[in-house]
Amino acid sequence: MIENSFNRRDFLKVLGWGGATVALSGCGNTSVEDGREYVTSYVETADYIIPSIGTYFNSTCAQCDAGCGIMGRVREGRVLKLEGNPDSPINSGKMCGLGQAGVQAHYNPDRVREPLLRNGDKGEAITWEKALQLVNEKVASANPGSVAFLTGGVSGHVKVLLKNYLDAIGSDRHYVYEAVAPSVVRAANKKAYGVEMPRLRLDRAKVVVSFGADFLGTWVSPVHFSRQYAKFRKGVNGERGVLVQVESKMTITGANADRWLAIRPGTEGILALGLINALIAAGLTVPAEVAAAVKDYTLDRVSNDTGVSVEHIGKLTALLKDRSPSLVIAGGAAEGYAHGSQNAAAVALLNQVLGNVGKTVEAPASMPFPQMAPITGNRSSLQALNDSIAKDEVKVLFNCGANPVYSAPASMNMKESLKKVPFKVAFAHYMDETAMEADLVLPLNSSMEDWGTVVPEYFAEGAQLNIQQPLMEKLHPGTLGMGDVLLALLKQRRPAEYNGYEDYYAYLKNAMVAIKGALGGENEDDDVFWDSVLSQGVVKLTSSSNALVSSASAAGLQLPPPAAEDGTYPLRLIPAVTPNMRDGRHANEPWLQESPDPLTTIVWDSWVEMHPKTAAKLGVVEGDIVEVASKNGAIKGQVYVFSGIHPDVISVPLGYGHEAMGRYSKGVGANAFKILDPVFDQQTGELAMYETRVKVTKAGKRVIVVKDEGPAGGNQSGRRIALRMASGKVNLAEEV
Amino acid sequence: MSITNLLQNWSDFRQQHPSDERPHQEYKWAMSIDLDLCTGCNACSVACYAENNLPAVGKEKFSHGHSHHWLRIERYWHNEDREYADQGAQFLPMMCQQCEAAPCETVCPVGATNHTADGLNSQVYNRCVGSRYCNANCPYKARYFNWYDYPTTADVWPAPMEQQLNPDVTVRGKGVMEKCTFCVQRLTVAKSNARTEGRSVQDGEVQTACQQACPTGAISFGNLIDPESRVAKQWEKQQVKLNHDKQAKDAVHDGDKLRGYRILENLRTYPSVMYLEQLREGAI
Amino acid sequence: MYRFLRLSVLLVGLIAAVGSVAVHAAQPLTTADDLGPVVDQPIEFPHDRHAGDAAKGGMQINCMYCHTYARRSNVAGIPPLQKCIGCHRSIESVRETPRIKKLFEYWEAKKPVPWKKVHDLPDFVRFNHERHIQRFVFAQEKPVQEACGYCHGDIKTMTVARRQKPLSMGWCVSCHQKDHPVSATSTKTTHGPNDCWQCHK
Amino acid sequence: MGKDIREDIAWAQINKDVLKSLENPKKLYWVILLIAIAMVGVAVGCEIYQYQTGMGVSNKSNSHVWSLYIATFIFWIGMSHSGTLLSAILHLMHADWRKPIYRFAEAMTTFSLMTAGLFVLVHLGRLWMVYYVMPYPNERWVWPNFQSPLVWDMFAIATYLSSSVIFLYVGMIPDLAICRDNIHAGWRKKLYTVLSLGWEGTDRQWRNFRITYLTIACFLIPLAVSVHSIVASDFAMSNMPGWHVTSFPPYFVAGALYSGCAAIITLFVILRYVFKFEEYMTLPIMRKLVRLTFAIAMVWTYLNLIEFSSVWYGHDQTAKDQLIFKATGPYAPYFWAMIFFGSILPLLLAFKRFQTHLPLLFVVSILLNVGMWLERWMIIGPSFAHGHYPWTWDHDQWPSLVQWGIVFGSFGWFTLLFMVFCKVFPSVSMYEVKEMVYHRTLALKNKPAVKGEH
Repeated sequence: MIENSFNRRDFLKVLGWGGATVALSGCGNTSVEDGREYVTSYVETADYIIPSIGTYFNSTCAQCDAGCGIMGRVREGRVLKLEGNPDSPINSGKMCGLGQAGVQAHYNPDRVREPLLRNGDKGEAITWEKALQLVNEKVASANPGSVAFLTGGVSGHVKVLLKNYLDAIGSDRHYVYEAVAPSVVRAANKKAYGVEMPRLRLDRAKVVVSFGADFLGTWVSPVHFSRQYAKFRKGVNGERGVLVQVESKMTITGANADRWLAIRPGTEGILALGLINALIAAGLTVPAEVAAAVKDYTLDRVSNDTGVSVEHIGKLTALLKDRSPSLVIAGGAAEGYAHGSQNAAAVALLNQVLGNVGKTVEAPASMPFPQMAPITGNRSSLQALNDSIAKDEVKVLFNCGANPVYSAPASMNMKESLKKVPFKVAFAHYMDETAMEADLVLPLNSSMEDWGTVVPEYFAEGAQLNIQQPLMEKLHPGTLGMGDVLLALLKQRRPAEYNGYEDYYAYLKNAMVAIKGALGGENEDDDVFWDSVLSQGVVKLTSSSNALVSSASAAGLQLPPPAAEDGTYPLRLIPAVTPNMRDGRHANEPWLQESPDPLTTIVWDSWVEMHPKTAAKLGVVEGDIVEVASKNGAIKGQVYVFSGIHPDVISVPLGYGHEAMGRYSKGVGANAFKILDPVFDQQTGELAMYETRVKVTKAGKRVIVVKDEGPAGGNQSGRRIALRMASGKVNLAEEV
Repeated sequence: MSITNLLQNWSDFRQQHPSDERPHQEYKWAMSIDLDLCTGCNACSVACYAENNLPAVGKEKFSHGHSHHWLRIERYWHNEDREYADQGAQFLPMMCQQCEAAPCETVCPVGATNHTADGLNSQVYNRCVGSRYCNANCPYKARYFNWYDYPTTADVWPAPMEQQLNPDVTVRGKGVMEKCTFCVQRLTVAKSNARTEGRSVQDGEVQTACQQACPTGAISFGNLIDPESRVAKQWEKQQVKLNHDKQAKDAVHDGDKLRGYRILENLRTYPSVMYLEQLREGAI
Repeated sequence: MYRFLRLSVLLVGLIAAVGSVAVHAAQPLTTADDLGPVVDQPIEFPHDRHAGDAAKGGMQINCMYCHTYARRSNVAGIPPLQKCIGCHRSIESVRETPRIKKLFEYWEAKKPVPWKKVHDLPDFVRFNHERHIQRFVFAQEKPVQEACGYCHGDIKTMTVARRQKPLSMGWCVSCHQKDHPVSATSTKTTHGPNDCWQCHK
Repeated sequence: MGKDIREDIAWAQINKDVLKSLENPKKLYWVILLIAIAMVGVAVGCEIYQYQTGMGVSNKSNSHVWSLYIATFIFWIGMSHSGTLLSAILHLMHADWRKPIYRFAEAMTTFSLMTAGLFVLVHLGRLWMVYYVMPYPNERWVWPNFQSPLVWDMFAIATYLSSSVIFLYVGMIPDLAICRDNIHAGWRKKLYTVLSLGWEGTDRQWRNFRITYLTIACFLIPLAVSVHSIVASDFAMSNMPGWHVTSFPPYFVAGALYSGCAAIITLFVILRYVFKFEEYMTLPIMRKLVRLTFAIAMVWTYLNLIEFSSVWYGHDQTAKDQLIFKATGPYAPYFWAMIFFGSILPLLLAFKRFQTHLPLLFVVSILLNVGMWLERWMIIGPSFAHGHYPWTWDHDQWPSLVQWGIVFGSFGWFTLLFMVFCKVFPSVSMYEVKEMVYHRTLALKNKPAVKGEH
């Protein structure tokens, strides 16, 4: 795709001088304006670049950690739109809305444009030289052990450089923090299967029972799972897969389930064991030890505890018994409790006794280059950091890709404790809450201006290495790539080693070429190999996959009875992760704010979701402003009433209520992270997201909820618009 | 400029009611959407924003119903007064149905919206005077009016965001009607390329933005004339005839085994979008 | 009675006068040539020298040698600097002339030449050079300069190019309504498309 | 009951009385005029704001694209009809009681048309492109869409306006001559001189005049009927539930005549009071007028019922829902108000005693028009709020102040025009009144003397 003579990097420089101007207000300009518009030609160009015809460059989506392959449509030096990269096994050419909005992260008007040094309570612009110099001094003066990095999930060569830098300064403080991550499930899986995240094969399953895993919307690798979901629905030889979703608050996966079971919060494990017991009754053979463990979970008791009707448990049992292989997934709803690990373990056990391991639960491919393998973030690491800050062990703190001041519960009081760190550096795209606290803010390139390699958290097929390459010239000369900064810092520490590399691009190319053998290009010329890698955007790696533990064991399974009523805080708060907002890092992209939430169709605001019963009890209706108060704070929101949520539960979406960041996110909605109770999972020490108890009180006037649905709501009032029929009738095999 | 020319132009403006005497020549773009695969994730809608220069109008304007999503996802409930919506929701992507006998075309006073030879329902922004009669007459209310001058409205495209605008699509000014175009800018390019190579556009050669994004592949789009195209096969299989306002299958007994249908077909709009009914398992 | 006559005569006369003025002022159907404004370019590129007839000292270079995108793209495109240099590197005779000096200054600075658009269409117009070239040059085998001339006028006689045709919608339509042979050999003719969406984005 | 026109009234007296109405106005006149101008000012302000900012400020939505502008447009068009009814139809029927009152009725026709025309412009999203609607030869070879009822509207209204202006003018020529001869100086003299086209009242002139007047009258009647039928087809031709009704054209025409007659009653009372026209605008005339109004009111009610029942007994569930929504939804108060003002209130007019009770008639006639305006709004608003597609039913589409402002201003505009007219032109047709008196005296002479006759 790229001529050898013509280096892609130099090319970007001239690419900037695009031809045609932007078409603004087409209806306005109705005149022939000779001699006023410029048409700037290229100095030199590659012959595949033709003005007015888009060129596609492959790269990797950085909107979440799924690592979908994308192709950016570039015209006249501007990236216009992102499409999925068909060669990427993860998303095979498809994309989600979040990914589509990537261009708005890139063109965002609120991006930080040059390094800022704190001066009182405002930042003044300084040069990169000065900034890096400053960092050098601070790090040098600090005691090595007291320099810490707080990052989101990292992988690829940036991770390597980061590791090397920490080694260079002799610190091991690398805290990887993700506000929303299935870390409890990972831990439980590790116990049950021996791997953190086995490869799930929805496409092979005939029945999928998901305990609150929103795999179509937000969980792990949504686009990939959606691809599989499509196959699963079409079914092998036309037998349509059946999806059952068990959760207390409906997610978009739940909205697509054949049966959505509203379960009393926290009792997912009990249901799982109850199902095992019922299956045994139905003639499933399980290890005696397991049978013993579950024998108390009788139909009635389980139905009592979980609130799921005996009828449905029965039907579900029959379904699991008759239609094999099935797949049981534990997700957010299961793990979000003090006994989250137990729930997850119980679900894993169900999978094992059903004999799904090896059929629909496969061993994941292992990453041949462990140093590049992704570190998945969790919430406990932030706790750890917070503790060591409290002990004054951190003197210099680098923050990159995490926004703890926004996403940590108020009980942690992140804002205050950060003040105790003498020197805080924030690598930032926006002036978000954490960047506001920093002493030095270093603006980063957008993912569409930066070089890099990404290793996805979840491998679709084999192991793979994603390439991230610039889709256009930098918008703001003052920004720099994370890799470039780390390289610069390393040059300060280990000049001998790194001075050879002009910049991160040089380092990256060199590093990739060095391992080209393993990347399937052993007998290729370096440049040819490099160019082919860039044009593919994805490098498939040859990798072994380690075996799974399939033997079921109920050892150490301790499920508490359903939690007792709390008089003062009668309701449970479920902080909902929505497909648009996720953990709120993309709240400043207007397309995401404007695209209605799938279930409530609400835009540009957060809301308090509750069941009609609950609303009746509280005497509120849609649009009432209520106060949601926990032991650790209170937020206000507009009520939205709908019947996709358990009456004991209310739900507030995450990602809203930013106090900084930008024009599209600041002051929009309320921040549900703040009021979470500090309850932790007993085994992993993870923050239990769903354990927060709240009380809801009317607080002020009624507003008109701004949403897409009309007063008719989801009611078609007799018109034939959205139709539904029983799957028994049709034969999908016959369909095209 | 003669009276004959006037009359001829008049007849050009008249909607081309599809009939066996007057079939489409080379292309008839059509779509089919499998509601059983649509998860309501909104990817298509956002993709449409990116492709077609749609403004994000902001909360205040949205609250007055000024939203600009050419492709909107509607969410319906089927839980007739049951305690829970325990069979999930039903999501339905609704965009301009590119009706063959489009109600909007006949009423536009200036002929700003016409039928193209490919069976598309074209909207010409320059000709539009903003009488909004077309949307008054659109049963699907799938047309969107520029209530404000979005290019000059603050925070709609603040620099450098305007650099993302697609040069192949006009940025609409104040007071014109607009709607889904089936990504005509993509179709034009595909047709031109095919023509240069002296063939017609192959199936899968051109995708609409929504189709290309859709993670579950619920949307398929193509040329209904070409019997090899997936869309044509689907319409054939589902026994949905483009130029019928009542489908024969609905009369026969086992017609209910087929899930293809068109929305508000009985209004004789002859939509070019076929929907496939959502399915629900009875065993649970 | 006579007053009545006087008045009516007055009125008729007035209407006639106004009418005639209006008719006179009204723009004629714009198929006639009218020259666009003189555009001053950073470098006064001599089209006549490059593309003009040999008799007049031109080199008769094919339009599409430089405007190479015309056959593949919507826009004809301005050639990249490297193309000019490609030839002029080896043409010593004019190497020291002011315009060529300027050219090389841009080249050494690796700065693109800020040309001004001479044939500009409104932003909402989808005009496709490729289709027209395909039809007239490749299918009908018209000489390139003639084919380009339909819309661009007699460029080969100008130094700095200047718009010669109105490029208005009416003018486009006036040609689209004519019947054109589909190829040099066949007698079959078709007229240009008249779908609004062919040209309106 | 008041007297009818005195048969023995002197023609000079008639001139005198009518011409008095052209004398310089009192202070009150100026006050009202200023108020009217202020109202127009409000409307202009709103329109400028809307023009600058965009239609959005009128608070319509993508599903609720039309609102008060169109409603008020129909209202004014309707208003225009009764003028023609009185002057043309009754002229052909030789109903001589129309003679004293048709002049201002005809004026009213013209001015309400001029008001209605403005609403078309106000409604357009791209006002500056309005000329696209007219078929004019152009190098682009594009024409308006002759299928569209809006284009028919354009033609119909233009024709109706121009011809009713001519009708009004032609009918005035003899009176203008009288004015010319009785006023001896100032700009009025010049104006009347020019406009009266050298009228001298010769036999030939009278003959030509009669023929012309009659011809235009005949021409005007089908026009008047067609205009509102076409306006009705704007709705009947579309597929919107609540609009798609075949009985709309007659329904609209009836409504039009109705509101027109009501308006005439209002103006009758005003003029009679202001200009002391008791001699001419007599109570018997009013009684006839009121009876006519009552009749039309009942026709309108009947057609209303037809519309409802045709929906109710029809198979179109959507239209049925629509009707129920009208009667029970958020628009219910206005809907029932319309029924009350339109069908219940006019029952008063059936009583002899009220038929000449001017203060009451004044109030009632205004309320009738309020009802008719509501009717127009009830055709627009609820239909959009509850159309074919439930998902897009109304969010919050209460008309904004900008809309109200412009509607409000339109009444000022009408008042302004009418008041100027009354002061510049004779609002009672002198020569026809003379005819009337003459005919009646003849009739009287021929009548054999009856006992008890005085």
